[in-house]
Amino acid sequence: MTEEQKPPAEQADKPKPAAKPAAKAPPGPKPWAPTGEVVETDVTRRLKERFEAAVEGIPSPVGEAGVRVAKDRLIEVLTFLKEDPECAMNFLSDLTAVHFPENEQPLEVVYHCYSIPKGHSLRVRAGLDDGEACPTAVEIWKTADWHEREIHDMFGIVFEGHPNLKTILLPDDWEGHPFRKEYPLGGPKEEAIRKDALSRPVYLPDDPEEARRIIKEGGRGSE
Amino acid sequence: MQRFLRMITFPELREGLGVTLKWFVRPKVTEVYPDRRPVLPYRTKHRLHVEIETCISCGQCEKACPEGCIKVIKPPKEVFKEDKRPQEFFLSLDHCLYCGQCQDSCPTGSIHHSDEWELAAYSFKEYLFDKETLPYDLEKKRYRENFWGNVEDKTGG
Amino acid sequence: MDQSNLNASGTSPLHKALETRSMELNFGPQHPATHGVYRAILELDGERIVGLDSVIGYLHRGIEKWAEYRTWSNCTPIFDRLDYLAAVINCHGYVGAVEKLLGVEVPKKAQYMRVVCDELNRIASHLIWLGTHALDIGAMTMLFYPMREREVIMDLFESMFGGRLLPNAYPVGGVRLDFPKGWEKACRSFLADLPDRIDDYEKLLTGNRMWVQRTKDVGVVSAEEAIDLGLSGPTLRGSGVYFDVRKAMPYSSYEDFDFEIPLGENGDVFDRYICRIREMRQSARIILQALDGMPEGDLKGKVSKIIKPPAGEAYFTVEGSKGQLGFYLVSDGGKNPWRCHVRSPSFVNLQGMETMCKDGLVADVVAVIGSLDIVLGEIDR
Amino acid sequence: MEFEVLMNTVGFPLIKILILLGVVLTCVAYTVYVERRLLGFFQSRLGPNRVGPFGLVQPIADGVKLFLKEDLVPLFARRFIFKLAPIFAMAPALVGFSIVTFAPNWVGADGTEHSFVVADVNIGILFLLAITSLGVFGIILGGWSSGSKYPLFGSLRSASQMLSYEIPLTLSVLAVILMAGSFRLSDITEAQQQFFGTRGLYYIVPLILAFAVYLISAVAETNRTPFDLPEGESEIIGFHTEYSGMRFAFFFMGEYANIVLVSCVGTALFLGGYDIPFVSDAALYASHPQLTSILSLASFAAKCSLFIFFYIWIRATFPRYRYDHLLKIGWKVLLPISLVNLLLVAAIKAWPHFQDWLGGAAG
Repeated sequence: MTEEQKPPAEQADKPKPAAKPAAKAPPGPKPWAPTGEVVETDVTRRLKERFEAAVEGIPSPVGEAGVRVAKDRLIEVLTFLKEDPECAMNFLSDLTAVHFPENEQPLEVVYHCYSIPKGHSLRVRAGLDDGEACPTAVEIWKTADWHEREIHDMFGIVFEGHPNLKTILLPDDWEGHPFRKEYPLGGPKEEAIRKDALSRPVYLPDDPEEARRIIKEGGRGSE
Repeated sequence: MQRFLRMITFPELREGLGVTLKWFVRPKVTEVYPDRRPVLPYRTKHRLHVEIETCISCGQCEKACPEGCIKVIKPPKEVFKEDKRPQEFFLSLDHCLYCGQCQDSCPTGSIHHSDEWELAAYSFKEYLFDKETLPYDLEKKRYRENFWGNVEDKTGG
Repeated sequence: MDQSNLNASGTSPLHKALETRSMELNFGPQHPATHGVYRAILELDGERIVGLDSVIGYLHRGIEKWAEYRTWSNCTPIFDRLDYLAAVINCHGYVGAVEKLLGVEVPKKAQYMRVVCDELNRIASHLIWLGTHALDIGAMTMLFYPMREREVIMDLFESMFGGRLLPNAYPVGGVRLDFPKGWEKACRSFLADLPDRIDDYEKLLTGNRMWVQRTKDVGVVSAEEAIDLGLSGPTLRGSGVYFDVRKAMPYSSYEDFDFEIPLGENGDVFDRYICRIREMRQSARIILQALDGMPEGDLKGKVSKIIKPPAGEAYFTVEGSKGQLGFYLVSDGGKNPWRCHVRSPSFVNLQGMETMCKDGLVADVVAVIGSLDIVLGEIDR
Repeated sequence: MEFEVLMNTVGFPLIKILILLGVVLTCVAYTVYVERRLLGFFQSRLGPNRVGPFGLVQPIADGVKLFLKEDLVPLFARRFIFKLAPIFAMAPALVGFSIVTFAPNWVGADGTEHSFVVADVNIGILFLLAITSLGVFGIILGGWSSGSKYPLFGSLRSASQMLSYEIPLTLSVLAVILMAGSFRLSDITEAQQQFFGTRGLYYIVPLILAFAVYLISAVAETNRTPFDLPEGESEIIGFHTEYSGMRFAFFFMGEYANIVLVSCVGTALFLGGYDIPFVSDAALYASHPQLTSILSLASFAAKCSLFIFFYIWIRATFPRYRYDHLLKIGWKVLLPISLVNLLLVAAIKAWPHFQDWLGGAAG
């Protein structure tokens, strides 16, 4: 059942709308890069020893340890993190994705691992191209199941090898991936309401005449 | 033997029955609402009240409102020099969250929540206000004046 | 139902003659025991559960997307609406994440006040959980006693924050106002009553053979499984795993207080129940300590009016009433969050449903849902 | 002459039935009110107190509301059975009242006696058991004919539950019958008045085991908490999920009529029926027959209320049993207890010196 709705078809038409509105998407026309310094911990050092160039530290303004991993070695790194006795990251605290339309790799999958016995945590990020599939982490942590389904809903990232990759938060027939930056807040139909500088939906519009009309007549036209 | 005795005499069930019986005879906590109206504490956040006379059209409340319920329109420059009161003030309470962000950001205390809490209406139009119809009640304006209001009347402390 | 779902275990003529088809039952979304709009598709063999598939998302409001279009300080009220039973803790989670990103030092007094309010909220949330969980299992009166106590907490919140359920408790950087006059006294008198009340609840439930029969050995999840499933909070601790964010990664001066983390043994519904009950007592202990040791000082750290954190990311977790509540914020240096993700404990805990309900009865589903303490606002976000 | 015959054969019974029906239905309606009110008190709140003084008009308001509601029949329901089921649920409970003796005979001004029972048949208890077990058909048919899964679960649970608890109930009643030596409820009451020759020593004392079994299985039989599995409103919403309006009210009334009936029968069997405690009834009846009738009626009502209060108290306190535990209790605990109890009673009765011993104790 899930085989049919595997998103290659969806994915094929996805990049097209992505390309157009990206230019006028909300803030941030320049690529995103975190400020701050790279934090070295035992875990990151150990990872660097083991995987060398495949992992690189991410700078953090708040002093959180994190590494960026090449997509092909992601599962290897995560498995190592869980099974290595010195890392022992047995608890996947969070798994999500972020969309940076201006970055070289616009999608980033972010893993927040935590070790209950050792008490240390690590952020693992992997960059993805648009439409690129990511290997699943369900085999490593069962909790990744729903997180990955949610990311699939919201960003359209396909997780290869996921046992049950269907929609979770969105209706089954939902079109588009709402958490991508080109997706307007009010949905595709209400793009018109997104016009002020803060890009927030204006319940009372900027135009005083329009606002006055709304207040006096008690309606927004469509209601 | 003791276990058997416990099994047939239901001590824990009798204990439970005792608890319910205890509250059966104690005074009840129901608030008999329309007969006795609750006294709300001073910090309570209900219907927004705006005192247009002291407003200086700074627009802080507009920026602070997460739902965009407030719209302040500054008067033209030449008028603003003498009279800082806004030219128009639109308030749409139908999606107000009662979060208090506007009241926190207001430098003059002109916009504040009141304890007018029976807000039901037949139409959402009754929640839309402009400068003339803004809800305002001088007696209710005590948020700034009576910051440290006590709670003893409410929580029985 | 297609043919593949037949329960036949053999191919002999006898098996063929005796084979039965399983029945599919939609448990929810409109069901009194699902605590909201959660739907479980149960595959039943009689009353025994063969399979369970969770369907969520009926309450999806896109809060994370919504936050991307608001300024950093405007976001606070909306995160109350995630777990609306523990709104103060939610607010603390978000505000804490922003403070971490900004590098703001929260004054000690504000930290202690936050601890007091958080723990009160935890008690309130656990009280609601207790009431609804017991009601699901049929103890009707147990809905009203905890509600009565919770009402006092709500009154305390109203006099402190101005709001009852969704108070928009903290601004970025500290707290808004000091406790009002008489608040501390009211709070102490409530805390003095609370242990007796909890004793009452325990008299009604803990020893009761009906309650024990309904909850013992129901919805069991082992410690390894629980960690693997990412469960957190009392749901994880019921399985005997010592993990509490307040102890593991102390925030807001939790390291100053002396409290215990109650643990279960078997990881069944009863253990999770006992954990939460004991947690309420511990919370009361923390509040008393915080009130006793309340330092003097500022209420708010130095935060500029327009918040613009440096570009970067921060992951801040608090111990919510349901489990580890994490806020992952990505900033691009602008006025709005670039991405805001909530690691909601209920969402993750709900994944355990299938493991826990397998081979149980329909009545056990109700007990398990209750013991997970889910809030759909948080699951669907 | 002919009029009198007609009156005695048809007229008085008919009047009695109508009065009984009126009284019982009012009682049932007010049992609902009392239950809600008492539950409120147990839960430290007030309960319905808005409609009329102290909320006393609440049952009428509820009735009007239910009458005026739309009567929905689901698309996949078996319409005929669906409509028949509520009647099946309610009628047996009402019919059961016909054998309950509420008070000693009323002596009219002209010396004629009128009994406080519609039909004082000599197989009263048997008739009652037969009739009340029909009540389960209402639930089973209602649940099955709704064409929905939750009611089906309700009726399935109900079927097995009723079947399991009918037996201990009957056996516990049988012990009373053995003790009293009659199936007639008024006889049982009389027997209790004479038992041990002592006033106020009712069958609850010697037959405490039977009483306990009766109490528990009666709760199960009337689908009350902690045995309210057919309803189980937080698990399966109940066998009457698909019913609305008046048809739902019928189920509801049937349930409460059953509670009242079970309380009445329990009073008659174990609490000495209409006997006035601590007073020599026979002597009082000889001197003031009418006063005795009224006092007996009041005594009966008071004892009955005790039962109902106990039911409500239980409901306010306990959680619900699970399906398998329920059956386990029925078959593994209650059935052996009631069997053993029955054997004991029979053995004592068979003991040749029983009557002497009884008399000796009285002396």
